[in-house]
Amino acid sequence: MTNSIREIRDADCIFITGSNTAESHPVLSYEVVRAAKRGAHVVILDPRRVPLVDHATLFLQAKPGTDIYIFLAMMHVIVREGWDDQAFIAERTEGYDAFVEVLRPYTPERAALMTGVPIEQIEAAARIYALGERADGASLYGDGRGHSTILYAMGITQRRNGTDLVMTLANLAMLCGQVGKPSTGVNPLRGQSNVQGACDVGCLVNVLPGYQNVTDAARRQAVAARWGVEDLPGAVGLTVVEAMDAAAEGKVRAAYIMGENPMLSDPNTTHVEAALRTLDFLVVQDIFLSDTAQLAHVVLPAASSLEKDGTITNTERRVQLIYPVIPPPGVARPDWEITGEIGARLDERLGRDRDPATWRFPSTAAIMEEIAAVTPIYGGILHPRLEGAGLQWPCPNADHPGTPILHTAAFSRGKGFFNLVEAQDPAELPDAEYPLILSTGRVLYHYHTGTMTRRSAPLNWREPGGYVEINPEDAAAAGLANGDEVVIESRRGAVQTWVKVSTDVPPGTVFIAFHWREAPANMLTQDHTLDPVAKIPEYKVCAVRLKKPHAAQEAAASAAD
Amino acid sequence: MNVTAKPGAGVNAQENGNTHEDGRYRAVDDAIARLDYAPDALLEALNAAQESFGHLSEEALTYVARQLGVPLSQAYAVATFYEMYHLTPTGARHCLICTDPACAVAGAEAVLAAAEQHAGADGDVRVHRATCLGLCDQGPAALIDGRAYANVKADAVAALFNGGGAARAPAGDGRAARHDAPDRRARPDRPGRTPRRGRVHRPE
Amino acid sequence: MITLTIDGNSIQAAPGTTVMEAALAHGIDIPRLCYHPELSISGNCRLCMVEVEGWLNPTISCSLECQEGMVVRTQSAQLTAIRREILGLLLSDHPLNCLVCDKAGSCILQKYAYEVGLAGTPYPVEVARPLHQDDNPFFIRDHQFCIMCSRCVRVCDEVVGAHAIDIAGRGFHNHIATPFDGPMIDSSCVFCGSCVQVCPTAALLPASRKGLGREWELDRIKTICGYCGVGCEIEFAVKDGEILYARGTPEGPVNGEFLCTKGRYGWDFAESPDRLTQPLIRRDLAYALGLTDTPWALPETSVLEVEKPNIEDSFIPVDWDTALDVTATKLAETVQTYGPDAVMGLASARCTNEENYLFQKLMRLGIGTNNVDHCARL
Amino acid sequence: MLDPTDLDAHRAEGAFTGLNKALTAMTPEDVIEQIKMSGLAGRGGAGFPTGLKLQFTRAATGMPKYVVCNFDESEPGTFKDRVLMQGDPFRTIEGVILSAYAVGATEGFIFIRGEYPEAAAVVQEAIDTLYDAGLLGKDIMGSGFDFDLSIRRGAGAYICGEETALFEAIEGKQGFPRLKPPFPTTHGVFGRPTAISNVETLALMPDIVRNGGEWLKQWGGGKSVGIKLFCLSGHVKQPGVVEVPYGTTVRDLVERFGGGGFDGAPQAILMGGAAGGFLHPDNFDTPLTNEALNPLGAPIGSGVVMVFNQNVDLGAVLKTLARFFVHESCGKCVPCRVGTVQIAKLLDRITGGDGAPDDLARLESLGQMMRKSCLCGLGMSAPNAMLSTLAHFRPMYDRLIAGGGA
Repeated sequence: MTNSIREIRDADCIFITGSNTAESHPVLSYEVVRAAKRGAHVVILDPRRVPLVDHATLFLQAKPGTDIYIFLAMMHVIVREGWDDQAFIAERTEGYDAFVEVLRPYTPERAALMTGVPIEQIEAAARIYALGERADGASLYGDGRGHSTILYAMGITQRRNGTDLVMTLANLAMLCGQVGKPSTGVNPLRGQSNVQGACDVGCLVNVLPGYQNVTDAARRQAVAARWGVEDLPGAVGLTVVEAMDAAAEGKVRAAYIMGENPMLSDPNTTHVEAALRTLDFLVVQDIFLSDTAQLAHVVLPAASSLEKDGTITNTERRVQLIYPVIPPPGVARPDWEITGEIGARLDERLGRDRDPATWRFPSTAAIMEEIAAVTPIYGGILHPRLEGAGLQWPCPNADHPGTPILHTAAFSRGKGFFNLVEAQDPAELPDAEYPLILSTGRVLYHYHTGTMTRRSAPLNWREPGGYVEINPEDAAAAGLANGDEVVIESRRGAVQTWVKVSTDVPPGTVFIAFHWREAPANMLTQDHTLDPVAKIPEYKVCAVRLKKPHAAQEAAASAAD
Repeated sequence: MNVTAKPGAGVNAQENGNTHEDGRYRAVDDAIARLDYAPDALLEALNAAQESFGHLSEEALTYVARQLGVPLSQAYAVATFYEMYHLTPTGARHCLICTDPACAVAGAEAVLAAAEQHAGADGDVRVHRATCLGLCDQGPAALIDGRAYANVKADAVAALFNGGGAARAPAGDGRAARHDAPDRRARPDRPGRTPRRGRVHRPE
Repeated sequence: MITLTIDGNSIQAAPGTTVMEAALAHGIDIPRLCYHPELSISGNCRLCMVEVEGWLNPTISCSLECQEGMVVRTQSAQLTAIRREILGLLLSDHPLNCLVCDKAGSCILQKYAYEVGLAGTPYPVEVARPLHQDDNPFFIRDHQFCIMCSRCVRVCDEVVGAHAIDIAGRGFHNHIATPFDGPMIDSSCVFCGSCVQVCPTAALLPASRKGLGREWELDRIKTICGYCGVGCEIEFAVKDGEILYARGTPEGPVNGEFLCTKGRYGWDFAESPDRLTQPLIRRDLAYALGLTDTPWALPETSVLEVEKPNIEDSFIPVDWDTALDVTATKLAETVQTYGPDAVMGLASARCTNEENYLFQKLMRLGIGTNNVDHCARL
Repeated sequence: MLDPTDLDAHRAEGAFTGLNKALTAMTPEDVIEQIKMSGLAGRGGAGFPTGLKLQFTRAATGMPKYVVCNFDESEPGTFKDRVLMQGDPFRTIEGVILSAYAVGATEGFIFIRGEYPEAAAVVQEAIDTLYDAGLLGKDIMGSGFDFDLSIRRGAGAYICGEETALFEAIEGKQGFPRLKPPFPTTHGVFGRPTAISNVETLALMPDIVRNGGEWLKQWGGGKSVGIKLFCLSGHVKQPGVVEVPYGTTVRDLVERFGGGGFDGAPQAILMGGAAGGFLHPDNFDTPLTNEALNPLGAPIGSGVVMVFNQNVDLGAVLKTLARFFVHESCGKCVPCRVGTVQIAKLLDRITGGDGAPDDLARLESLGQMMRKSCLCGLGMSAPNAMLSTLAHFRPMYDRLIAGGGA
């Protein structure tokens, strides 16, 4: 997030797109509820009627995969009406003129046609966001324009044009000067407890810790020096989906998987299983025997987040200490001890006489000292400084108080650039053979692949099994009633689950959560078209059809005779 | 478009027209539409639902809450707060007997007992002890199916239920003038079945 | 800034601050049951009455805005008499079984009764709300302990936004109700337990703690939730190494005292019997390494078909050294035979920064490849 | 006798001439000035100066502004508003429009209790008639002033007579009174500035505006200016609504206008309704003014004068009143929710014969505590009747306790 979570309650307008906040980030949605109760405008753009719509003052229900037209049309209207922040544009951005040209054909009329959202709603959303209008009450900010904040999540990023969409939201914010001020900004809501931290410390194929490009020789060699070597591999690695393909083709022979369950979380599950089975060696380090671990040659028992110390970084870039609450079971160890042991023993086998201290650290605090040394944005982050409220990076040195709001004075590249983005349709649209759109996502009571939450008694009691949300019209057309069993088929595979008839999904769209190993949604999702830059699969849109399970079909057939 | 100036106008109020086939729902929809689907129409909608359904069934209450975009817990709470909403069937005829001091000293308890005894026999009548009905000058007073009756006699209760007007009071008796301000025009109300509203009379 | 005097102390307060907030900020404790810093002012318990010089009657301090030069007294004979009277009325509608009550020690009603020296009630006892609802594994609703302070209704509406409950009925026998007093699961409740968090008495208690420990016996350990990216601070109540229940605390930097259903109730996965406790080696590799004499092959059918995986079917337990040595050896062989880029690593968005850092250091420095990714994309 | 909703007949008698004068010849500030100068105070029972209320509402910054007519009239013994509204709805509605013009309100509500369906029908018919005649809605009487008025019906709750509980009901919620401050003049219905007045108060405004503020000053004085409707009921020969100037004595009201009590001299007179108090015969010559009656614990309130003759068991009446408050307490605040129940239990015990002397001390301290600490007027006034009998009818209690009950 460019801004901090506690600023949301003071926002005048909150624009939420591609995020079922109440179910994926519940405590953050409490901030939105507070803001709504104080009279803020809550504008929600989503194909589904997500629970937070109860508190929305404006709900734009666009067809799946068409939100890009809404954003471009909003910016078209903002420029047309002169609601853009000319002062901010002049002082802080570049590329405005070329950008305005690109917007010209994206009229609200066209957007209404493509998305099914009425024109006046699009124009209202544009005005309310640009000017930071309130539904009631007075703004806390007296600088001539209300403060609007954008919240988005996987609904934007898990798309074939995810990067374009994120850049478009950045353009929208820059256009209206709604960035770099309290209660503004473009705020991705990260899904996992430490997905932000994992990216920060370099668990990405193209960057070293602190988002320093692997292809930047100077930065790379600086890190290498700190690690006691000349240089480090400079070529961008294979992302998880690419690596699975490479494994299937025999290019990748071994895999070390820590705390992940790609069998359920990666797209095209059948392909993933085939790839994992071809590996010469697979080691999985986890707290349960997940589906992925069942295929592993070696399984290493790890301590859970309740059983170890260290730090994790939340979605507002706040690095916070975690503490052990209960002892780990059996001989399970914290992951850093296990990885450290593997590192030291690997060195021995590869004949490198390196100081084992490279891998065996006395404490997590010691590891953080090394992170601070190689990661500029974590430069001043040391455990003793994290007591109480933690620190929000960038925190370059030991005296720096952390950064609640990014881009207050300048953007990381100096002037903000208006990236030229054109609309793009989802990779796999419905057709005669697969007439419905499938969107996947989360439900409140479960988390990711359900490894933990489905083993929590109260959570499992509340949401024991999976289901597919189907609009009443589509259900009737398919002769399905609430609670029936149904088979959902896509070009990749088929999944059987129960029907939940709901008006939350629009006609033509069905929704499944991916927590259920007995109904793995990712059997259906496509992995052939990823976002070109981020390599993220298009989980939010693929084409499927509904069929009655064999048993029901035969019964129906025999009944007909 | 649902961005309205009136605070609290929820976006989720279904603005479907009065196409509901069941007439009872149409009455509720009319009440809600009259107040442009704003959540503050809850009491008016419940009044309409109470009148058209006879009582606030779970189904009626859920329908009103959904139409107004009001949490069902609030609709239920409001329905249990106010005396005149009934969550269980109230029978065709509905009777309130006031037992507050003025009516009490005029013998309301006897009237109540008689009415309850009659209701026991009739089955289709519900009798409730009520607080002051604003007919203290003509007690004991009763409100039967929305019509007020005054000077109700314990032995005349049965007549009341089958439409007998025996207990109705005479019409008002003429102008009411105020002490030396001739154009003061307080009037007793219309003649007819409503009881005498009491004379507003002035010293000469 | 406004200058006023509370109990003789000269206090500065910003305009709009209430006397209650100003007093609490300066360590002056005013008795209060329905007041909560994160919720709207209800003013229904009337305990927080204070005397203001020049005012005829005492008035509640939770909604009284500070005014310049105001002189406020929070303790006096009259105020103590009023508080005793109100607490006496509350205790006449409350079961006095502190001896066996789980909330004893942190029940605010108990605290104030002790402070004004009330052993019971001078009035005949009539408990207005007999309802006991134990219809879900998250929390128990025992209405007999309810003092109708409405904190739960306000938090559910103003913070969580679910508005699953409201005050039903009127007068003495009113009570906090789901629609038609139905089970919690049929209401709009999202089981976040914020109501349990703010309840001053035993009316709302976590189901997991029933009769397992008194408040003063529990260790309190704060950490950050392991689920979503909001990063809420949770305080676990632990007894003999076992978690009894979780709650929030006002100091939570992001979430304050509020949590969601996963954070407050989803911690019992850690005690599941399915937890991995031993390093394991797959039977076919173990056989190849001579660690077992029964041959074995990975079944063709998908692992997803396996209803409930049984560890012994596919693995044999080994000690740490064996497992780590095999792993290091196998990885080294792959690097030496096919080169570093033949290895891929998947780090975890649920492990710590230190663990992920060390993991990518192993891949880049130890193995020598940039094939390190994690589920940020998924 | 005029048909209550025959507009032409009423206009022939002078109806809406006040409004016409205001809209054509007076500014909103003028209207407020006249009302302030007239000394008009609230007739519902609270007695707040109406002129000030209009002035504060006009000065408030919130928009839009509202005017509300409080026709909840649920105080036991009160029926003046029903007589007024079913007899002459135009008079009060004219008062509502005048208030709206004075404060700059664009919308108004008449809140009618659920138990008055007939009155609601009459008022609705009057409103519809006025809309047709251009006296409501857009450009009233061609003056450019727009004002919409609609009825909101209650559903049976005495508490909704309290102005903020009434707002809660209009907003579709339970009738839980709000905290004051803020006051309705700045944060009323929908949190907007609202001028809310009783039916009788509004009904006096047309005459004040037409005749000028001085007109009301002909009668009464001090804090009791003008004329007041009294509701005579109980043991009086001619019960009904009587309008007399403030200052008339209680005895005068009962004997000259009520035809006197029957079955001997009255044992006590309940003044002000359940929230009022019992007047002892020694004080029957007290003038009907706030200044005179309040110290006796028998306030004018909504104008209830309920006469009880000698053979009435005052203990039983007190129990009825106590039960009334147990039934009508909204249950929001502790001292009232539980206090009313404990007062009723104590009275049951005393009248049942097993009362003890310190029960009286307990009643006194509980009653005084409720008057100081309850959130709204209901709780504060619930013990009044009981406290007035403790003060002025002590022998009755002593007899009950000594003699083992009634």
